[in-house]
Amino acid sequence: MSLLRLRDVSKSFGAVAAVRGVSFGLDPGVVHGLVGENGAGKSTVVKMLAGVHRPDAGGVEIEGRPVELHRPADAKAAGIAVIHQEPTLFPDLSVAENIFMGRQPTARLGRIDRAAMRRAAEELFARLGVAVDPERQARGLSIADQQVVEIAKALSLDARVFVMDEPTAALTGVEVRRLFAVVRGLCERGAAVLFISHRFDEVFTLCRDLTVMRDGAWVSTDPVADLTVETVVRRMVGREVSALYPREPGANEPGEVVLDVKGLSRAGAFSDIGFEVRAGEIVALAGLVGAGRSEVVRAVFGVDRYDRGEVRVGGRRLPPGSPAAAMAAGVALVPEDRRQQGLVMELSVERNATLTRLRPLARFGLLSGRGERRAAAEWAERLRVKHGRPTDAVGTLSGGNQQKLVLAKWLATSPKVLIVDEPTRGIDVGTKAEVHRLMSGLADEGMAVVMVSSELPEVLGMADRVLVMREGQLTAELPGRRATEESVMFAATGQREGGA
Amino acid sequence: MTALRARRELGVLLALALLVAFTAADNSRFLSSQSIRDVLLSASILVVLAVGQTVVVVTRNIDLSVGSVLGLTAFATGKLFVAAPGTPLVVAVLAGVGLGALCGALNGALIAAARVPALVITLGTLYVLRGVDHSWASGEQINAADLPRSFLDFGTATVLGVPVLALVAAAVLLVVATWLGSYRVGRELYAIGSEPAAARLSGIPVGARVFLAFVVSGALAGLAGVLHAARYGTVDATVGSGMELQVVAAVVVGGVAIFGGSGTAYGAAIGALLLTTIGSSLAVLRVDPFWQQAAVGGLILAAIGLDRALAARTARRAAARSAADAAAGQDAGRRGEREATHGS
Amino acid sequence: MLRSDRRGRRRGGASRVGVAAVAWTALLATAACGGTTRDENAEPEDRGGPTGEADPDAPLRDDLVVAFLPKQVNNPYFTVADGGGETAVGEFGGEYKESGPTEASASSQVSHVNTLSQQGTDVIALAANDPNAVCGALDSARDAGARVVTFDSDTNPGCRDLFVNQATAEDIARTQVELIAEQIGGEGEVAILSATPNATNQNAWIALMEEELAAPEYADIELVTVAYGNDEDEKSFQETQGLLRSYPDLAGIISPTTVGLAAAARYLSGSEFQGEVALTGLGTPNQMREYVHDGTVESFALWDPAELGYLAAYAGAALASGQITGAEGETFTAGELGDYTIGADGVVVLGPPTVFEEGNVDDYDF
Amino acid sequence: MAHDSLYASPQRRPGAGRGRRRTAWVPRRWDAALVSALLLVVLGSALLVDGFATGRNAQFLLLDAVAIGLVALPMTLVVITGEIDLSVASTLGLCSAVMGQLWLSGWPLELVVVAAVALGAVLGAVNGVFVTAFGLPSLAVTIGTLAAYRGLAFVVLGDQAVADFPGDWTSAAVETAPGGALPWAMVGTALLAVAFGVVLHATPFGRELYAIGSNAEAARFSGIPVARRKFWLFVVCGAVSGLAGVYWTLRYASARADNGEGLELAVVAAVLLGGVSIFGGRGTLAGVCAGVLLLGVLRNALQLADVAADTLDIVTGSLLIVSVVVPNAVAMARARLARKDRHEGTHERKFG
Repeated sequence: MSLLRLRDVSKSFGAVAAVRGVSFGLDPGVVHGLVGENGAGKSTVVKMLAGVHRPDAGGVEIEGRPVELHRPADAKAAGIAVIHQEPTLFPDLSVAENIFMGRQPTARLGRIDRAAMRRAAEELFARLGVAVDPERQARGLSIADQQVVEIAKALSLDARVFVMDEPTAALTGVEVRRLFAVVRGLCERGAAVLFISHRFDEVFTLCRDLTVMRDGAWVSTDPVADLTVETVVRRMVGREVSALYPREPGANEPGEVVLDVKGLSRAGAFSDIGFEVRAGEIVALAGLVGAGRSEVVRAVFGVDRYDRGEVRVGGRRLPPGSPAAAMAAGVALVPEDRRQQGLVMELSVERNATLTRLRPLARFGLLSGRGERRAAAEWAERLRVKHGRPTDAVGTLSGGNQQKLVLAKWLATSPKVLIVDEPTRGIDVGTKAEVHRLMSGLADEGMAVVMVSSELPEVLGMADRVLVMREGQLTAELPGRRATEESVMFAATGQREGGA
Repeated sequence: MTALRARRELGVLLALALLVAFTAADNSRFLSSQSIRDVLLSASILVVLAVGQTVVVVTRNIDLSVGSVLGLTAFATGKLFVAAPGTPLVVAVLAGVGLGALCGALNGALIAAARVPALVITLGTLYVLRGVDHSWASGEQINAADLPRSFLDFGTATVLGVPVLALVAAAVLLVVATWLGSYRVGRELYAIGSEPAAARLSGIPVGARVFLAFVVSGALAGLAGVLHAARYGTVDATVGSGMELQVVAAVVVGGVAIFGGSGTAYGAAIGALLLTTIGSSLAVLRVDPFWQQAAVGGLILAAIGLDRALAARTARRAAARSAADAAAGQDAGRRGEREATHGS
Repeated sequence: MLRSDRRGRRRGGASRVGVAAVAWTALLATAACGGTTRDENAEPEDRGGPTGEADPDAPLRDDLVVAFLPKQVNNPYFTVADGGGETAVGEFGGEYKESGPTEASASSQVSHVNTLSQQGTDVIALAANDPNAVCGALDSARDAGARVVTFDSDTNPGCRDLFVNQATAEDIARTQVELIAEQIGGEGEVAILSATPNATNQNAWIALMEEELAAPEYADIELVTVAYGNDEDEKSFQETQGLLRSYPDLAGIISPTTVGLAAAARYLSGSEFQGEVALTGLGTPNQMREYVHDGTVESFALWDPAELGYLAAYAGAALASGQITGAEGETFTAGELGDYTIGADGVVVLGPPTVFEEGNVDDYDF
Repeated sequence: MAHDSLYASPQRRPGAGRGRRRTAWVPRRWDAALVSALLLVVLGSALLVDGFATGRNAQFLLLDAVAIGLVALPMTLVVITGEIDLSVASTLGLCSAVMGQLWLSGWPLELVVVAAVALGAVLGAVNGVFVTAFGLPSLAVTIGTLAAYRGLAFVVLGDQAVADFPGDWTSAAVETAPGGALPWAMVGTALLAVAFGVVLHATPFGRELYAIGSNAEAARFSGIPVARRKFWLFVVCGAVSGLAGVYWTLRYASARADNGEGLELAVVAAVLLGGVSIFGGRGTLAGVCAGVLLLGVLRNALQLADVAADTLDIVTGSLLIVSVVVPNAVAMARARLARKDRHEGTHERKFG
């Protein structure tokens, strides 16, 4: 019998049906994968299990008995623990307090017994086989450690169902392996785990069963052993996805050097980074998460400062720390975090689209609503951004369309150098392909493109040249044709072995 | 982290000690028992208010209405004694605290239930409660002669040389600081201020707790109102005007983060004591009293600047630590597991 | 971090606002003639002074609207004074009203003067927070037909018709100096605890007290400092503490303000200095009764604020009825208080202050 | 959702986007509602309150609104970027005190005025440096400078009041345009308001302020120099406060250290009543102007109707509370209604 079963749950927001009649069950001791494009309804399912949203119809059963999850506290009481992609800890409190908030062991007169709390936390970490100091402040913990704290918290609650919402999105390889070990340990103790990920390799490595969702509806639940990546992708998208990567690396004859970075260093982040990017070329910056790739491109764009080195665009040196100057020289940066850095979620679609070129749009220093709308509509159309009214808040768009809007807002500045940081993270397969086609086309038109990506297939499929970083250093430069997963991984990790 | 916070409070304490030492060096009477009694007396009301404000500020809220609440309860206490001269002290105190709690509940209900910003709401109730106070008093002043001797004695009496008001303030401080530091509900207040979304997700009844924080702040402002009436004996509708900024200043100087989540009631109390002492010592040092306010302003800026510097140092250390961790991890690790099966 | 922008391309927005602000300032600046300095403008405009003819036999009108505008409403002293005014208005059958700000700041009375003038008030009886700030509004009210009587604190003489002085400054200063000299036995350090630093009447009294103390018979008395309690109970209390701490040999304190005197008395009565440090000044019997009885205060002085308001109301009514114009030498009758003569600068003096002590303090209720 | 974040910078508010989106319709509607409320109150007062509907009264009313109106303009911009400046009234006081002191020492008045405004800008720059360069919360910084600037004002001028400003200047401060109702000072303020309105609503600079207030990080990634924009806003706020100090001094013909005490709360109340979100990113200048005038008209009408001053405090405070509670309550009710509609809709589908 399933430990937890969703029966026909549905949930709508306004006119949008986010989840329609979804049913599946989680068995004890089993990792159950859940995949689907963005907007397929995975997050809504998670939130219903967390007690954040109440299903409009249908219900949740634990060991065959229906449970009402009205509040997060109800989920907790039912033994369901949710570990979010970005854990939500209390940064000012100690790790031990984070684990036991609201359930701190008490001594006489209801006073909190800090020593007992510390011991209990140490015990939990010992069970998980990790070393975290329970007394330290949660602020400054790595994301991986934060997840461990969340898992410890769930363990202390005697949770039997663990829901993990894209836990690996921000983890390094080592951290992913540690997490997998912890998850397997949980299953050995009889827990049921719902594991949500965009990364098929992880799903196929870790999970026994796999549920696919599309457009808010359940599509299939099968043992992983019976599935291939292609079948899963087909079920997710609902159609055949042909060529994922439209580009033939090295097909274009690169033009002049547009972006020239020399000796760029910032203490604690990266040192002595130098590379050139030519017109019509896509250069990928590969490496592990935390290798300093995003930091380098942010410094190039001027959002962050650097200690030494120089950045030249078209031969002219950029003043450090001035995104405005970088934009004036024709540099655009599509940042890593769409929601926090790419868009102003409260502003409308058109306001976001024109945010990067308000001054060129203004006549005699004044903006006219009509001109702005026209400019916004033009680019939204060119990139086929699907949106309602242009005055709708950008938060109403799907992830993929948001990403297209970020691209639109930057392409509208007619950049000479386009830097994209994780251009396809967290967007669905269909939009991914569109973004890849777009980037390829831009390079064909002579734009110099720098792409930071953690997805090796994307790097190998798109880049004319691959620069690999490790621990803040540039460790290799590989021509796109010659680069293989092996060679990139070697440069990124400094080790020869490739398989597990 | 605990050590760091403790250091922060030690810093304020050190500043206080320096100030006292400097003033005493100039005029030894500053350390006379009468003089210390005076400072303690003057500080005790501000301490009670600052402790109450701490409870609200750690939840990432603010209560600007405390000055008006204090004024209203001080006047109500006076009226109570005028109406019923034989009212026992305890009843008067309870009535004041109750009225204050009611005002706090009004703030808390608006903020927690209607989900609107505390700054705006308490700025609104600052006006409203002051207006109510004014129209209730309408020119009436309660004089020492209207108040029973026993009540006035409560304001000036000492036990073993320590003013009773200071003892009351110390008791309030001890109770609230212990509650905030060592009880579940208290810690939940910090959790709410530290990360409200996480607090909600982890099942803390955020609305109820914020409501409670405002009730506590209101109740303590009510208590402060009673103490004010006892101490000064003269009460009219202007009592406590403008006090809110002084209270917020004391809290900030005492190291309670204005964005919630950290700081202790002890710190706030020391902050209040420091602000009061500055006032007295400038008077003793015969510094032009006009400099006093400017000095308080400078102190606030110095305090928040110091907090920022300390926070920056913690962040740097944390970054250095996690960088070291990462380096250690990467040397030993590889990413094979993920990449091997990628895109197969 | 502030970033320097060497390109200069996106500069502009903020500085445009700045330019607009400066431009407006410049406009304001050039609105008047160029290069105005203080020396050229030494003579303040004086448009006051009595006008028209007085008819001493004119009856008091019974349709007058008389408004009292205290420094601050809900201030007990002014509540009593305004109450006296209400009594007087009741006697001659006019309409009485009280209006005023809740905080005693210089500018806050202006809108009340404007409103009263807009309402067609016949007499405005005003205790000014600042001698100049209300002048413009008063001029405009007088243009609109109101007669203005100041009491307690005067404005510039040019802005009002009459000032009803509670007691001449000389009387007040002399009385207080006499009282303190008597209480400290004619020698020692004394300090003054005043109200706000720019209270007109306080400063006038202090200046006269300093003069008085310079006389040979007070040669052994030294005025060491003037402290300001801002007419706030709490501040006055603390200032008293500060005085005693800073001046260990202090023999006496004069507080020519009711709030200050009560606060100082309360501090002394609860401290080791009770009976050691003499205290006198201006205070109300109700506030001070307790401290007279417990020995903290031997004696203090004050006029009766109710009489002050009463006189101000009658003076205003006499003006509005045409009995007087405000010129020196004119006389009028103020109900029970009897006849008054207008002195120089349009000042009417209520009379010398009353001294309250153990023997008589219980006879008064205000 | 709002209460857990009060003055946090936007990125510290997880989930805020959802709450905001739900009430996104409010700002447009709020300023319109406020303008209609203003018209209603004016109309009602004209009909019911004796002496309200006269040119002279309009003059008085508008003169009283000038100082708050002036300071509210830059304050609106500051609050829209998610910051606050509580030191404005102290800046006004310090500029007034310095103005008095300079005049005493024989400076020509033209120069004194320019110096006062420049001083305001410098004081604003000090706030700006603390907030942008040191990254300190503006609420705490400006509470500090609130005390510090007022203290300095007393240090500069002490207990004196400087009152002998030339009569043509002081009367110019209250003089009206032909017709008698509209003071020139209000004309100037209105022109400045139009300038601020254009800057806020129709220039790239204004757009950037909204972006900064909604999400400072995204604004930075869009090439907007966030710190510099905020710094200059504080400078402008200081300069306009200095200008308000000049006006105050001339209008009351009295340079004093305590001029404008407590004005900061009145200004903040007017701005918030005007529909500007304390979190930043939302609000219009028209709403703020309506808020300033509404408070001014109410004060005047209540005074004329012989309603005691304390009632005005109650009205001001209640309006402020209403200004945040009502839009929220309406939004919540709407959301509930929408849910109900949908349920009914599904029923219909089911049974239809």
